[in-house]
Amino acid sequence: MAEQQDWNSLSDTEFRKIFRSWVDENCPMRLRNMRKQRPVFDELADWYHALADKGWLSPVWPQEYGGMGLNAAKHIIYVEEWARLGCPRIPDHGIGLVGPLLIEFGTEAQKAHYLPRILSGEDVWCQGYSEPGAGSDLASLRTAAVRDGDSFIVNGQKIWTTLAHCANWILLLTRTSRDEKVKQKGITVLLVDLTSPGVTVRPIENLRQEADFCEVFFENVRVPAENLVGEVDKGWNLAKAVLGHERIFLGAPSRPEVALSRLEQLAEARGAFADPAFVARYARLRLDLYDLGSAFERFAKQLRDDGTLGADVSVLKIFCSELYQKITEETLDIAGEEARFLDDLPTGNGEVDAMNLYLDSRALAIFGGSNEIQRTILAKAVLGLPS
Amino acid sequence: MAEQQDWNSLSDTEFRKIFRSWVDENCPMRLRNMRKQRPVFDELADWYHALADKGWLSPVWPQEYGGMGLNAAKHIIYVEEWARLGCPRIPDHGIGLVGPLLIEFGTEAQKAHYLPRILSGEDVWCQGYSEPGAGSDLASLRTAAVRDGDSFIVNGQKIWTTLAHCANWILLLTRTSRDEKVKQKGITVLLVDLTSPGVTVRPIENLRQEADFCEVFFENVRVPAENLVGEVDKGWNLAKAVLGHERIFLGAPSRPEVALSRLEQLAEARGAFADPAFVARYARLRLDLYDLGSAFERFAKQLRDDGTLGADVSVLKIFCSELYQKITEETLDIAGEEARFLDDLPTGNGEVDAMNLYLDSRALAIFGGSNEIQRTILAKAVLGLPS
Amino acid sequence: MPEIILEDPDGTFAMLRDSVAAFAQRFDGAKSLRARRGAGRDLDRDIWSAMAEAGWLGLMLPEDLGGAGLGLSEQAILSEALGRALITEPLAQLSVFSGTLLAGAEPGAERSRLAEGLISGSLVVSPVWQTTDGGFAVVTATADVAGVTLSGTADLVVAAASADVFLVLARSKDERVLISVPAGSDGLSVSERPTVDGATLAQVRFDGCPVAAEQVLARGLLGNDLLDDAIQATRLTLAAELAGAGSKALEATVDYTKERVQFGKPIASFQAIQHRLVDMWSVAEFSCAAIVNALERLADEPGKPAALAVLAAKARAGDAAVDITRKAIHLHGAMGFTDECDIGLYMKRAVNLNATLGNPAQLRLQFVALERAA
Amino acid sequence: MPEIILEDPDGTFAMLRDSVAAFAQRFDGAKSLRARRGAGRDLDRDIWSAMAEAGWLGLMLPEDLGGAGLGLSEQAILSEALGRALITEPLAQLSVFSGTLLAGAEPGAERSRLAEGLISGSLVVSPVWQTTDGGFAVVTATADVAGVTLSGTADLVVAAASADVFLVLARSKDERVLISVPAGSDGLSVSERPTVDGATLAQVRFDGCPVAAEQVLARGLLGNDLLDDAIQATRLTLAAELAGAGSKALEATVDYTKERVQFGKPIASFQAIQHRLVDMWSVAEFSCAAIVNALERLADEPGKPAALAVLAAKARAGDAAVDITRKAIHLHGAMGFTDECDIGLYMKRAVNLNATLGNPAQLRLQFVALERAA
Repeated sequence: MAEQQDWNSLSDTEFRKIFRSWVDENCPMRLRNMRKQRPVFDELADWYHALADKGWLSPVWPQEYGGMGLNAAKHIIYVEEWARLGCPRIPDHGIGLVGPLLIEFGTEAQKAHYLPRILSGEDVWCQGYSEPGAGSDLASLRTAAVRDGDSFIVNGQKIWTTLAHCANWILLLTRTSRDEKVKQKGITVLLVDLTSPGVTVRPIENLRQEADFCEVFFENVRVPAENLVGEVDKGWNLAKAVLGHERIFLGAPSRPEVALSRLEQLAEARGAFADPAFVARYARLRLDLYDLGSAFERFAKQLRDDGTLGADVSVLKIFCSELYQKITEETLDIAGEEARFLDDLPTGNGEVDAMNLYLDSRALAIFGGSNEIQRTILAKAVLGLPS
Repeated sequence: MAEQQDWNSLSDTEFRKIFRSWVDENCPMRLRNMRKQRPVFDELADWYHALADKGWLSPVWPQEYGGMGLNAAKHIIYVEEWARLGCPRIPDHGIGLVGPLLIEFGTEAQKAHYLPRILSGEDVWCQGYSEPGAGSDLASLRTAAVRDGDSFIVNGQKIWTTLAHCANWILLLTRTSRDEKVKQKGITVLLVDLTSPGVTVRPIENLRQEADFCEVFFENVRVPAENLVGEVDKGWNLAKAVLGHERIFLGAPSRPEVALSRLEQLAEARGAFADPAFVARYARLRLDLYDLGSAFERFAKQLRDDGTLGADVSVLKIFCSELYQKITEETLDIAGEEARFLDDLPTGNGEVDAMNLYLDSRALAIFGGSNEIQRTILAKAVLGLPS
Repeated sequence: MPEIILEDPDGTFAMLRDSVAAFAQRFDGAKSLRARRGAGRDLDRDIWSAMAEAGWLGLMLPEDLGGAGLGLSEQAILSEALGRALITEPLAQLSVFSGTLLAGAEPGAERSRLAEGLISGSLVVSPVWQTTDGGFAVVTATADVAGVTLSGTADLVVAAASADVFLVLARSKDERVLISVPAGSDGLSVSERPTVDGATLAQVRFDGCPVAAEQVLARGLLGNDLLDDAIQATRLTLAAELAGAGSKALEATVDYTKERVQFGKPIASFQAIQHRLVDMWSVAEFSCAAIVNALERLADEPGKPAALAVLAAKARAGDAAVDITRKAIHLHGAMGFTDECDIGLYMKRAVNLNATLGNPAQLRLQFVALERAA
Repeated sequence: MPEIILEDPDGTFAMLRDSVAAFAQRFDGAKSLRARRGAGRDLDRDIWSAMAEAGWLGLMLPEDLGGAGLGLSEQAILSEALGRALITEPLAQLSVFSGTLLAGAEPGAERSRLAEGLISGSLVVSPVWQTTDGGFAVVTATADVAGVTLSGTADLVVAAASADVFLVLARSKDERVLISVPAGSDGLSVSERPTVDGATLAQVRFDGCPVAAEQVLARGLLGNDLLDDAIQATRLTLAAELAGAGSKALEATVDYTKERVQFGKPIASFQAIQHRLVDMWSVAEFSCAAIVNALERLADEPGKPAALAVLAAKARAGDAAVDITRKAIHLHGAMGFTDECDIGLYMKRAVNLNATLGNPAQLRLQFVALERAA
């Protein structure tokens, strides 16, 4: 089925060109630059299957498992072009999280069973990490898994589970023993079928009144022991390991880039570029975005050269999320009285989803570890500040 | 000598008029709007004596001790008019600190001896609170006073002692016993003659290269026991008590007011008011200052009505010090390349001491309790946040 | 928590606050907002009637028109309390703005009818005068052999679908006139768009809409201060509502961060969170102080000093409420990003009110222009 | 601590950094600055000679003029290191700016003499071309029967009292010319004013100052890019120096806050302080990344992309250094407010360099104007 080629042996320019031209040709226009940050599987199914058929659905999986086997440098190009072409984010927990986890830590049987079903779209995965009492402090999670013969019995609750209502499997962090001293110990990774008896999924609407995350409740849910990944009580490092170099993409300039282009569009339409006060504020945002690009490249280069990243990469995510907010705030400011509208603003040259972006921009500073947590981590890891 | 009158019985308007007109007539023009925040005694002696002769040197001391006996409302007017007329800050530790302390806690002999000598200018006082290891955390001070017969022997070091090199007496916080649990216990207030053997004063230059504070070293300095104020080991509350309602003046708008008028002067001269980008930034600063006035009045009113203030008043000091910095930063920004100069900037209509104010504005956010400490105090005292 | 501090010798202000608190027991603000939003409506008529019964709609209307004859101080206290309780029916426009225009209109039967209806809640009287950029709409009254007709378009009209009467500021030759136009008149059309805080704003179009002589409520509005007075009173009302919303959002966030435990401690014990909360509290205090200053200037120094003070108060309260509610969302963590959590409704409400009748940047420029004008 | 990260296959950059570190052992930056300031001098000639011996003054001058023929990357690494070490002799103007002009001037004896002197440190060659607002000074070369003379005034001249030669950008009829004027020439006067970082800037006046033909180093400077190149190279040099100063100020503050104990703990353990330090580190990282980007654009995409990148780098590094050093002062507490503490010298240095050749606000506007130009 899939075209096999050693992509890493191409020059960056060649790869970029090949990748871009096929994606541009094949990604349906109706999916480009979507208002939704996270469309659900059904909206994207044909594009998903087209990618899978091409063998381009999984940028980093080795080719033997149906991926492209890209190294970090090529992966960055993949993500950059994806963003530049306005392609939608596809439900990516199976591809970005479960796949790499199983490839590194799964049994042969698990790999043989689950990986093809991710590529075929038969299984759509979500990620069961956060709990009501364990957000930034993930290690204090309490959803319990108790061994019972050849099964685990799971009881507890997850929250902020993205798109769980559109998924049929969940990668679940559970607690299998309690050691208050080292909370990270005693955590176990299970693969859980969401159609199992005892599972309840409740969508939660976000500020944009879209349900893109859920609560997931587990009441005496029986999970076969073969769904264990790695060893019992040793799931923490395993769950952390697969994050890998993907952290750099949390700080990629794509979101503020989109927001700035909307700001420019509205500013052109409303004549704001004739106002030096606006231009001065715009200039600051424009340069912030430009410099974010330079900083992103600084870490991308490190990744290319060393194949790895330090804790310091999260500076990108902090800067990026705060810039995204500043841009959407400025957009509302120049909208004047029109900032009162929920719906998109007409410009005579397409609409500007000012409020949609403003509300969306609240999320990035919170999710994936709040900016406060990130700063505290940087303080210790990079500056070596004492506790 | 001094004119005696019940000032508090006058209307605010009457009092303001009487006070203002005499001060405006008598404060020498060469002393108005001085570049130095804290001129030394010798520069001001004639004005000091004129005020003392008039009985207007000490706004809050009772009239029986040669003060004006103003209540809080009238005191605010005194300070406001003083600032509005650009009068210099006079060396005020004797008047503002030592006087009230002795009037409330001193012996009759102490009052009879020290108060007149403050009014006459014979004694110039400074305040020995901070130490190298005890700045924001004042209670951890270590300068030791040990009883020896009818004396105390003092050993230790003070720092940031304002104008100590121009003073002949110091109000000294000393440690007389050590109780690590409650550090505030075991602190004793002594009046110390700076000409005593064993005292060394070393001026420290500030960022403006002016010596307005000093280190003061005490090596086996003998202090007569009658120079004790209050009781041994019980000096902490006594030292705190005399701060009283004066805290409101740390947040009075006078400093940012002066700075904004300089910004306006430079902006007029350089044509910046024709630039809408400047006007937008200026407008923010102007409104901040305007609103600081409203907030100051909110606390002044409380002081007038209740005669007391809560911890929340320090919001003024935080806002005021940060605004002062923002204004002086904007002044440097519009100075363009001229921001490189240390000396004053010519405008064709007087000079603007842009760098002088910029450097001075660094101080207020640090001294008198850094803004971080103030915020932490507010968090507990006003919002009741947990430790 | 910060609030507008005014001397209250006869207890009027305390009474107003109590009455809003009692009202909020009957009509939960957040719940009502969600219900109205779900139904796509621009006004909750039940709540509106209850507000009329509480005596709030005619608070500032003179007694000879059936109002309570109270002043902006009472209005500010009321609106602050409504802001806290998230009672979001558009009182500022439908009572303060429309009421001020009616109070200043020429005496007559139509004016009396409208005032009475406004006060009793039986008539929703919606002002029509703006374009989407906040400026004056061009609605023109033209006379020909068939009579006078209105033509033109206005935007940002609140409660347009619920309105019984539109209070239209129109041009007639060289003057500006105030005209009462019943909903459903010929040639009148309304198209609504949703607002961020769960109501709507409408475009109202007049296409040869006939006007009878008795519908003209006032003439010569270019030469007098009526419109400025209405804008000023409404801005101060909005400022008070913003101050109330900001103060309540701060309170909710303090409560939440005291309860929310992470790393074994309430997050309110972390210094970075504490300082953020203190900054939120500071701007809330400054908002209230700015409003008190505006009320005092209006009482003591009408004219330019009062005009400056009102501009400052609306700018400060708007900036503060938007800033506080943004931070509040963030400090509520993932919970704050859900629609279920009321804090998001406060944020959205603050965004709308802040942008109404001038956002802070615009108001600050007006302040500076006015202050520096010779 | 953040630094400019460049591939260094042959170790040149490491060597440059080492040589600055060794230099700073001989000439302590802060001590030298205080000494020069105390003496009211504009240049420390001993240090200047030592910098010449180190080979730094002719770093970018072509080898045929006796220079090292290196590029802006080497200059950036050098200037970053000098910024860290607070070695504040005006290399950017006297070596990079003057050197670029000389390298682009027409070949000739005077040019060779000046280049040689500049590189050896025996001649201080100070550029003269600006007014106090940063624009072009009006210095006019006029020919009459008695010969060519210069008249006019320029400002912001560094090392004017120490200068042996002024490199004057003058107008001659419709063209711009570069003229070498020896210090002490007839009709030449210099008046100095102190700078915030302990040197001086001078006004230089020409009042019929005679010019011989061989003093004219270049003509037709309106039509070519020489001056733009000089400004661009100098801006990047200043950016690197700012990045070095900012990074060092951050390091000093991290060290200080780790040592300084209050309430029984090092103040670096307080979360509010930690987050502030992290923000300082972030902008320092961004400065270095912006400079690397500019160096890459200059190498790969000269012209507009490079011009944009240099503007961005100077703006970012200036903003960052000023911001870092302000916060550094604050975090040093009362100590930071003393002249004894070196941190204040870093702050003052950052203020000067940030304002030199365009402050961030001005550079950002230039960036946007250039980017949006068709």
